[in-house]
Amino acid sequence: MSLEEQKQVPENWEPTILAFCCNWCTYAGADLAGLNRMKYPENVRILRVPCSSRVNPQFILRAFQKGVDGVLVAGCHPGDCHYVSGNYFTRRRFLLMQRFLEYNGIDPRRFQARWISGAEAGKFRDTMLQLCEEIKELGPNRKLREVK
Amino acid sequence: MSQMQEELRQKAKELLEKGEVRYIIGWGKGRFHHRPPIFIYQAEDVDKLVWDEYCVANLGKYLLDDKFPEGKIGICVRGCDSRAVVRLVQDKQVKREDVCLIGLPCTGKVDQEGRELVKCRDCMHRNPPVYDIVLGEPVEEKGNPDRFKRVEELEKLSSDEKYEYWSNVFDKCIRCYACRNVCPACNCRECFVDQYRVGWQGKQKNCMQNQIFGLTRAYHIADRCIECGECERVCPVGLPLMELNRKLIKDLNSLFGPYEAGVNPDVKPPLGEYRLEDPEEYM
Amino acid sequence: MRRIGVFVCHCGSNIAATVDVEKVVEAAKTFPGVVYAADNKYTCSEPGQEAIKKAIAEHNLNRVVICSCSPRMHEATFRKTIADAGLNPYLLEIANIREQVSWVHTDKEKATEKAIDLARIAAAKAAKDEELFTSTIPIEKRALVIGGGIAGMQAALDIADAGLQVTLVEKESSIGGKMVMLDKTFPTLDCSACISTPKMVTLSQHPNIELMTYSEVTHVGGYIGNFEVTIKQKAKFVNHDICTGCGLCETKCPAKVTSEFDQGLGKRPAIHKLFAQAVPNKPVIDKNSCLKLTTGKCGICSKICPVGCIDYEDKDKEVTKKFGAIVLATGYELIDWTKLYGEYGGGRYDNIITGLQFERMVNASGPTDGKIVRPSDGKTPKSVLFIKCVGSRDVNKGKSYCSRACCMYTAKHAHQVLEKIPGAKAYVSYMDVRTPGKGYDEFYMRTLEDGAVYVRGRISKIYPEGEKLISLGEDTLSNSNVTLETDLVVLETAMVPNPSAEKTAAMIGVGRDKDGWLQEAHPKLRPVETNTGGVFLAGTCQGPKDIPDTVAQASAAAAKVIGLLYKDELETNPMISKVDPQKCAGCGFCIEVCPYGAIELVDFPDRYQGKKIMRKVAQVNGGLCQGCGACTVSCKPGAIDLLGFTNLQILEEVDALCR
Amino acid sequence: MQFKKSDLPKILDSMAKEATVLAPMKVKGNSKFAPWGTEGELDFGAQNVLLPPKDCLFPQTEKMYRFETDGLKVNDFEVINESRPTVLFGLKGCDMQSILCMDDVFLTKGYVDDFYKKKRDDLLTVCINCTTVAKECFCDSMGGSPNGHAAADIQLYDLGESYQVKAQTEKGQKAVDSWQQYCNKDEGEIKEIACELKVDMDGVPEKLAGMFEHPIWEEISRKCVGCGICTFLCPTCYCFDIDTTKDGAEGTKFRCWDSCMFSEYTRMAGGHNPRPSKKERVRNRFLHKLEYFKERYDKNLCVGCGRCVAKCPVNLDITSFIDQVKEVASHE
Repeated sequence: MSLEEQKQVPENWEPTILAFCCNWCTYAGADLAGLNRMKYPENVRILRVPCSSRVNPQFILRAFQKGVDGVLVAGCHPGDCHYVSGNYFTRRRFLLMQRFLEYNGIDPRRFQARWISGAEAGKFRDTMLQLCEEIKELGPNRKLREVK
Repeated sequence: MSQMQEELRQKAKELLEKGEVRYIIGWGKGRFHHRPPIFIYQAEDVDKLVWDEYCVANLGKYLLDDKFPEGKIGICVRGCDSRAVVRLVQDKQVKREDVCLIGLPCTGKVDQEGRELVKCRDCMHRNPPVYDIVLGEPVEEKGNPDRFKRVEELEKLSSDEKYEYWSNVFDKCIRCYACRNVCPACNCRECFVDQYRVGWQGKQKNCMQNQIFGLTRAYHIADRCIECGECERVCPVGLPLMELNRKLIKDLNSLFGPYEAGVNPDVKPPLGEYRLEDPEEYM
Repeated sequence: MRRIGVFVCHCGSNIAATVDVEKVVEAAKTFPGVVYAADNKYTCSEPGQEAIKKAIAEHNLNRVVICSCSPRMHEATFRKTIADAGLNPYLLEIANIREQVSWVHTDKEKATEKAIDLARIAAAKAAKDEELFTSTIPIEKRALVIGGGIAGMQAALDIADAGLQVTLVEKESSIGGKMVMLDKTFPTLDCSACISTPKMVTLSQHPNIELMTYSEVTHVGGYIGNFEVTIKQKAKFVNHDICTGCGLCETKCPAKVTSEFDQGLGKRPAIHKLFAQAVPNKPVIDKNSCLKLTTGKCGICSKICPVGCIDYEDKDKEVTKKFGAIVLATGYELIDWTKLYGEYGGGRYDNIITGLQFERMVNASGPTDGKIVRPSDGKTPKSVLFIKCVGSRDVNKGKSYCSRACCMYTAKHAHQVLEKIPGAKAYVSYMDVRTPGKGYDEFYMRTLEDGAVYVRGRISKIYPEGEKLISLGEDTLSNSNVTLETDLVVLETAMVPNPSAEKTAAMIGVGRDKDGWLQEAHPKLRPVETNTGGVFLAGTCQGPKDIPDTVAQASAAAAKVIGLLYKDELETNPMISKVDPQKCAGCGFCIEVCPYGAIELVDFPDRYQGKKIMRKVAQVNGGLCQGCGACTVSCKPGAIDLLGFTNLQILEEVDALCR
Repeated sequence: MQFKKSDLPKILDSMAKEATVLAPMKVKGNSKFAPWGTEGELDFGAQNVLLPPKDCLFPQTEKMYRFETDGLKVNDFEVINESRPTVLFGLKGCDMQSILCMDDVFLTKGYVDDFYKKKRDDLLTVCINCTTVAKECFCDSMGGSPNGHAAADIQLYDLGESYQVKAQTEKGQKAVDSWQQYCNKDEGEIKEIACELKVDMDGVPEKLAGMFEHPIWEEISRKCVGCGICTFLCPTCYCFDIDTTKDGAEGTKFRCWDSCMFSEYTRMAGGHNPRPSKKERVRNRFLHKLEYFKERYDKNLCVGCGRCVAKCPVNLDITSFIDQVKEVASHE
């Protein structure tokens, strides 16, 4: 299939978005968004990890391979990591990975990272809204995707 | 060149006779223009050592076959071999005191048609940065070869063009893993591709799987690639693998400050550390 | 064979109103490995939990997935439930279909679809759950406090009062620290010695406290609950077991050197007590200035000592002790302004002194018996200029931070000048006045009322002219240049970490911030803990503080120690990293990224090319690892993996999500 | 019978109507047997195309069957054995010989591999003789010849401007019949050539049989980097692995090439590896090529195509090895 053909957006297509959230900040922020009954699109699936530094860039590749349209890695703000320094390593790893994926033709909007604290329910919701909107605009991801 | 070869043989003989090394890893004569690695144990065999413009293979990796040696290993090192050894020492795979580095300043190698190898074109260290003995005179460094030129060209393409380019590259990959096996930065006991129980990587050979392999391997060696270009040289289907590695090196440098793997044994790979003032894009 | 049971909670209508629970149950039944699925009105309720236990027994379930509220809410509850039913508590996964589905979505069809997805992900992860076991480590019920200033003393006393054993190590020959050097303390102006020396005495007599002065920590091994610490007791050359502390030797000692305690303003003999009320109140011989020890001639103290306690052959001794917890109270020093401020003469002018020298001077037991005088000629100054923020809040000169206590003690100093020298003038050069403490601003206002003149602006140059010091600066409020002519200048210099803290912190594995202050585990929520389990911070080693804050933090650290040592053993978190030695090549990359120093390289016997060899592999200390997983990503072959969040599990989750 | 080279595209076009026609081509810098019609150029040069033709009979990745699970049960099971008529056009003698080796493995001695058989039955082989040889070629030392192969369905002889056609099987004859409109009855003179690189295989298998413990293995394997280039480029290496992809309840079993040069190839579930080091692996490959296969099927498993000689990153060269064995054997 050529890239042009792949660009055809199927009817009723909804993006699948994967969010790796650290247990102590972003996952808590998502819970707080729930507690406050904030609304955001259904497309996001959260995977809980202890720390954003647990997220191996290979997980991101796997997600694209299996058909995810966008990935978010989110953790505590710098300086607030429950495990002291985890997010600083996350930052280095993903600054590099993001550029590398872009170099390989993956639109950088499909792979983002954010610092969202346990109190930032609003930021969590806004991030989800923005992410969904951007991915919807980009359409389904076919790159790196396994042909079933 | 032939004078250096003579000097090398003399030095090798001396080291072996004095028992300072148990054997020497160097290059020997193969069929046609090939100069395959050889392992010299006896002083009378030193004339099998060859030093000429066809000595292309990186020798550093052979140290992994003798990690617990019964005596010192002498190893011929150009800039790239020397950096390979430094990386292996930094990764604690080789003990510095177990090796005797015989430095050979290098002016670049050629293929069978006499053309300078691509891997030598972008060389940053023609003189070995680390050695125990050095033969001949230091050669002039290339100054600043424009080794990121190709990366910059590719960066200018659109997303789709980039993807198409890399898809075409990886479509050709036959997954022989020669790139991995010659790479001095790849020194895992068990590569991720071989871990079928965890399943990082499918065994199927198709463009996507090849791409996952290529990207993962490049990322794995991001802060350890010594730019010896061996991966690209040995690739039987001619994939431009250094265009991946160099992208990562370029970004590591621009994001976290100047860094060259395997040049200074005291400088740690940048993905193993962080600075509070690293670029912040995730607020 | 995995036999997974899935339990979907209605949470009353909290979930059921937005998610078609029955549909989730039906879908769950088709997931690989799932043999049972059911719903419940309230899964966390007694009947809900009973239903789970019953299903585990009836359907022989060995993995449990609960689709309910956030795992942050009820993970512990349900772990206990399945443990009651005989399953390992870690064979549980929770799909958060309330906070992340029903509460945030409105479209029932889409919400149900997402709930099914989350259940599938949880089931895929559960299928790869392995039994995990907590282990326990015994706790040595003794605490080590390093540093005998007010912070260390307070912490030691609080811990000892709780009935626990404490060893307090102080590098000087007496405890007391900086506080006993001070004259009066703000804002109440009570005498510093009067409130600190009784504490020193209580401490020295406390049955639960072992006091080791003139001692230093030289090695720290082990981990929380089980530290092994080597302490060097420096040679005192005085047998304290016999010495009565009569002080005769001090009066006869011919060697006189500059007194460190008096900040260079006075002299002390080679055999000396640190100060009059020192605890222990017995002298030591400073081997660098003792004539007997340096030249071999003298020996007067030995001759005159009534009890014969002088021992010139004394040697440094090392002892190793076990501790369950460590409190670091290594304190601060003042920045060496002479290297930084050439424009203030860089130390060439006698009449420019530091705030701490001023404290010694104004102290009744100090070198001038409490009189404020000019060091150059002993005359009483008629005008004094205090310069604040010398080395503080100035990245170009010294440190970027605020030293916190200076605004208040400067106000006190100005007040003391005005009180002790009738008709004197007190000027204060300042950038800001920061007085955020109880009674602090009132004290500052009082100093202003006393007549202190505050000039807002930095002093750019000081030079002597005749007997006077001329200070040039700017008054930024009136936007004019000022020239101040005073008899004495006092520099209120920045606090910097005690240089000895660097070595101690490195030994224990406690981090330091950019300025060298010891790093707390969390600036807000864990201010006295460090990232090394069982190691706590008290006082200014963590950052500049005044006395009330120091004491409060010391008591807080003590509370943490007491909480830890009151347990008999420590249960370790089983969701920690684990190394597969077969895969591990011993490169040590994981060690670099571990914030807890929990990983070390150990010998591993193996065969290599037919030979029996010892190679290095990483090993995780279960007492130190906190389970963040940063190491797992640094390990390219995945030789180190995080139990409970393994690579395999996360990949399975990703795969399940993409169905 | 002959046809003009200029008519070759038409012949290929006509064959491509009913079958996949694979011909040696350069496609986007890749050198392989590619379907006629792919953008690229035909390559009948002296050098073999880089990738061997075995992929069309024994794909690098081949789906075998599909299944579906429900809870703990397997519900659905379906064998996938897809094949369509295929023409391998422009084989050299060495590659043709390699197909015979593969046939032995997958079709004889009472074992028939259905996946292979179906593809083999659908295959028409068209050989062209070599007019020049590459410096790495040594097929005539291994029992083959650059001048054609008798087992091909059709043998073509390069006469410069045209090809002389010889149908050697019934299947070949049928195909040739359909080319009649492009053919004339002329017969030309066929030039025979020989390889420059020679090895002497005389007595080598027998000598190797006694050399399992010989120090030569230690010596020659030192420089091996353990990659799969030689095995993946080899037209006769047929080792494979079977694996599964799972997608929730659905799954697919597939087989894919494996390489005896990979360290984990012989590693067993418990971690034991009977070929723990390069020595055992290199020994196994060479003995398999030169001794074991000969014993079982009376053929060399090396056909002398020269791909591994040209591409081994460290010139671990089977011809030099054979020379070495000859020397060893003469005085030991």
